[in-house]
Amino acid sequence: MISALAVEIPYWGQSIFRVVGGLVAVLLPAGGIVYLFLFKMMSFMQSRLGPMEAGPYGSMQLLAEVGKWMQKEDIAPDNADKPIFKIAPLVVLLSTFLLIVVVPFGPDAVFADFDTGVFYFLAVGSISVLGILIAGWASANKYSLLGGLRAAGQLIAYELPMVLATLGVVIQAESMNLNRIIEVQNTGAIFGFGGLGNPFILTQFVGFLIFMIAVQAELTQAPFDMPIAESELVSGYMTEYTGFRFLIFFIAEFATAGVFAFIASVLFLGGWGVPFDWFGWSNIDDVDWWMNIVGPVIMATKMFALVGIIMWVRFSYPRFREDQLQTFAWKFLIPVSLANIAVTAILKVAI
Amino acid sequence: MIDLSRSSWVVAPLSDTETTDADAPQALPGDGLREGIVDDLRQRIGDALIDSHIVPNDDLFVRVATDSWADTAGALKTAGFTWFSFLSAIDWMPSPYGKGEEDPTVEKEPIDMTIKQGVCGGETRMQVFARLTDLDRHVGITIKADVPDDKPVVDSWTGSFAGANWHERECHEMFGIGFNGHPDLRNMYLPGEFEGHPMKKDFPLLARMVKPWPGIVDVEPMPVQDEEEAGGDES
Amino acid sequence: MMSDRQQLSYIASQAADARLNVELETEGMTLNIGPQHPATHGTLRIIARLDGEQVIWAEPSAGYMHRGYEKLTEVRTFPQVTTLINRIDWLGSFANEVPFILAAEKLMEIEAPPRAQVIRTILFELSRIANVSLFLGDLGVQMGAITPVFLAFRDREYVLNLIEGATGGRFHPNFDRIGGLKDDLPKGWIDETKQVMKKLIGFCDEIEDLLFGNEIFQSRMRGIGVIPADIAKEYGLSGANLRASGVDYDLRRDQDIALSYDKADFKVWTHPDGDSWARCWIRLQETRESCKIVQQLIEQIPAGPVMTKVPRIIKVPEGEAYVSTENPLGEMGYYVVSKGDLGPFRVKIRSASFNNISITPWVLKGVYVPDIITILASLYFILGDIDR
Amino acid sequence: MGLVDKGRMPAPLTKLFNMSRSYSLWVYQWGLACCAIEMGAAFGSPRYDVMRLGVIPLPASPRQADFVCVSGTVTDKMAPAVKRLWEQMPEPKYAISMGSCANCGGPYWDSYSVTKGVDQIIPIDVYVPGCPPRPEALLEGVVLLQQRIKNEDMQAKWKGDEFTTLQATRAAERGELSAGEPTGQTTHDISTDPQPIPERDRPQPIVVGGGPIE
Repeated sequence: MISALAVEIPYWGQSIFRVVGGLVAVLLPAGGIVYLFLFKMMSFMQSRLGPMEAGPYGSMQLLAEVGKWMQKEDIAPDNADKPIFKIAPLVVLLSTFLLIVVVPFGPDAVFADFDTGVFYFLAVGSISVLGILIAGWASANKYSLLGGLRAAGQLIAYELPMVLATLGVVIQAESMNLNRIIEVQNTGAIFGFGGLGNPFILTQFVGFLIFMIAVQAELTQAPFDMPIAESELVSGYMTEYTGFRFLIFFIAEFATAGVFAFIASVLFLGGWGVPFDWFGWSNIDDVDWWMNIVGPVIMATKMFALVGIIMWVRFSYPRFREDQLQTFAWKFLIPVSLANIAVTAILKVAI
Repeated sequence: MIDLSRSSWVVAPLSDTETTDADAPQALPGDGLREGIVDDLRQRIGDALIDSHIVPNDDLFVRVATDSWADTAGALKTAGFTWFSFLSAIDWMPSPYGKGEEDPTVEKEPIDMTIKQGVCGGETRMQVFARLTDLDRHVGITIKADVPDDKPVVDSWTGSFAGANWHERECHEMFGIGFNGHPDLRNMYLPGEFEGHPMKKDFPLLARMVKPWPGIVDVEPMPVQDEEEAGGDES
Repeated sequence: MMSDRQQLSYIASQAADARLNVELETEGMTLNIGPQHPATHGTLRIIARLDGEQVIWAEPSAGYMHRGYEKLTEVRTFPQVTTLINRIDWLGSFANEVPFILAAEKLMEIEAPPRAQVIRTILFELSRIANVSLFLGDLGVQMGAITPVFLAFRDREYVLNLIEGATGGRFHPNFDRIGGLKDDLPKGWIDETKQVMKKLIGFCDEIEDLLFGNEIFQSRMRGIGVIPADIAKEYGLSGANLRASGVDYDLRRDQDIALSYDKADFKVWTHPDGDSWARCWIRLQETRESCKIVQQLIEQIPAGPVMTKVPRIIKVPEGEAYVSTENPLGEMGYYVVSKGDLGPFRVKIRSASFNNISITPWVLKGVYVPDIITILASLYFILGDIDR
Repeated sequence: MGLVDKGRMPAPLTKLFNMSRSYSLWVYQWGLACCAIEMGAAFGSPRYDVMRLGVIPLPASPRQADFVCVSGTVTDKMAPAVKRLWEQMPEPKYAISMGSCANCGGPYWDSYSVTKGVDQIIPIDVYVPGCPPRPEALLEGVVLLQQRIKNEDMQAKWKGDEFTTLQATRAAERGELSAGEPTGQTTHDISTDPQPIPERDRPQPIVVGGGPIE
């Protein structure tokens, strides 16, 4: 990646560049999502203004939030399991950073270009379940325990449809490498017309829907927010957390939303690329170097669009009951995603 | 596309008939109805029915003997009064503390402590009373019974009306009346360590003892004490 | 009569008790919801014994909002009592005063002039709309949907403006006097009411397709917390809870009372199922019905005085009277015993939510934890009404 | 353990921390009685929206709350629950007592089961009179609380002393310095003691629509 920018950066410069890049790629979208969607979009949906005092149009609200959460007293309940109680939020945030490693932002702008990128992010995605379960168990509070167990059941139940939905994409792109998937989408053509590329959202629409529903469940958001059901279990596994630990949970929740939106845009909307025909490229190697800079901007717009949908559903839907949620996943989503794979495979072989 | 009404994960789909149209409201109960009810009750519980008072076309009060308090409930339930309204008690002794609104400077005249029962009379200081309604004939009945002063215990209504459970718990903690046959006679409202029964007339309201009610000015006689007939001009 | 799930939970509770002392099994967990909990409207505490996610036995513990109304009414004069009692059901608070005033008027054998009766009925229905519209919005929050409550508050403000315009208080008006009303309606109030009623009917349609049309909402409400008619009668349920179990009983139509409901024709909605869905659905239809009642009555306000001849210091003659009306929460009645002096001798307040909630130990047996919140939301209680 | 309880904070940093604390107040829904509906109208309705002031009514557990608005009648049975929930809140916490029931028992002043005023249980920063107070009155209470937080002396707050503003402590120190050598004298001369803050300057709890506003 660095060599493409036609300037030689020593190795320690590269690692600093990667660390800063990683932080920006995770925290900036999280901050943007919290401000844009949680404060502003929710308020406008509810016909009110949202924070306006801190800075023009409440733009400094995030600074105020972080500043305040730093000053809060850090309470750990006495019969809680102290070390594990303190580690739990970091584990949840850890899985977000691990996910961003494999997301490509440009032909060379990717932290680690694995050949089995899809396999990697599906495996790493389930680390946050551990964090939530630890948080639920360690905070020695009945509500947290109930919330943690519900989260474990739900996240496992919804990882399966996500895996099967991505399987459809992998079959169609014949590769697990994310850059290759983007290349296939942008060079493909629909009935000969190459101007729009072949984003998998068109051919894999059922897979896209199942993936988005599974993402909604992975983030424990509204229709599936049984683990943090305010009206029943006070605030689920986050009940006992205060101060900057709660801030880490809060940021992790929205950062994961951003990262999953990145991945969804890579898999279904053609990631950082625009249809290659517009610039006369034929494959990934002859994409110009400036795409490494424009790529992240395109990815950001697609990500904000997808997160907009996720948050829109979050703020307007009531929540499932626990058993309905499980039956919806096992008895409905998984069979449909299996059918989707079968159809893709048959079409793959036939055409 | 998603067939949500399937019974597998939506609990069994129940009937979707919107409404049953209300038939014409029955004729409002006339006078004969309440006499009929009292006679019917007299047949069911015999001379336990001590006194009855009918407000024509309006209301019906009945007083029964204490020991047949529980089977009056059963009798009325079979007679059609299926809807349980409430159950509570009245302490007929006038409050020895007055209203706490008297002008402290003026010498207080003694309060007559004679116990005078209400509509259907009665001998004892405490009376337990309940109300049932017949939803089809749109008529309500209030049943009273004396509570013996020495041992304030009556039978419980939970046998025929499960709804009386909470009402009797509240009556127990407020008036100190025991209900034998009641499943668990704990305190309903007051915290466990609250001693005394607040609704008894001899339970003082301490705040009023310590600090008389600030609005005493209301009690003074008006500058021109108008007689009854000239009363309404300035209201 | 008990549904199969309730039998199952009964067997489960026996098993759970047996298991408590057997070390191998996981013993049941006692969950304490409240007294301060986002779902309970205020301070109701529910003690529930769970076996996993299923409730074996649940019992609400009331008393956290007990302010001792009946004792306080004994040391106050009649006008002071009306100020106090409109804080019992603090959402539709004008509706609390009306039965007490009617009971006092019945004892004094006087009747409010026709104009006062019509205005009283209109304000009664307005406070019902203000009460139940917040219920419809709050229903969403209990289920997890955040947005409907804002719509409810937004449209409820219009109704509060009307009540404040007429009475001066947003929702503790204290506008009733024995023998009539404090004073007359302000100018322009009538056509403003007409516009607001159109807006409120629009609000009902909006909530109907936002919430009631939502599949998740239906799947969480249908078939949950079924209460058969005879159990409802035995516990003394009233209002929409009773009508949801198929009992066609509405005090506004079935009782001869000094309010002018006979001037408006309205439909009494019932539903045969008796589950949480039926209760909420009936309240939605009743809100629309109330808007129509107000629209009809607003045309027929007769001219004339608003207050009859009443002596300056009111002494209610000796006697006892019980008057109850169809309050937003159910049937609310006052049993007033008067000994002919300034204040009442004893006032028994029959509040609707006390009976409505006394059925929860029966109905919560064998349900899941999230269903506790659904059933309590559909029974719709106000803490001041339970604890008095 | 917060960052600021040990050493002295330079003024601009305190200003920044105060500013951030006042603009991001997370409030815990603590509705008790009728004032809860007016609080709901203030916190959760589009007309008197409080989120535009930076007060976010999101948290469902006391652990994440900054300030709490006790709205409604506190009965004797509820008092221990109020106390426990107040202690569960992390440290820089504030309280608004809304409605005359919470301020002093209100219309139930003579009831046998009502606590006469919630300030017997928890320290209150702002009193909002009214029964129920209009949502605008509550918003004014929130704004006054924000003003109070903006010029608050963090150190005194962390040490748990009585609330003092930044200016008051600075004035006390100057008073101390100008009153000559430190007071560790053997013969304790009253005149060299730090002059107590004059009564007028001592910040009173704010009462909406009355009382001093610093």
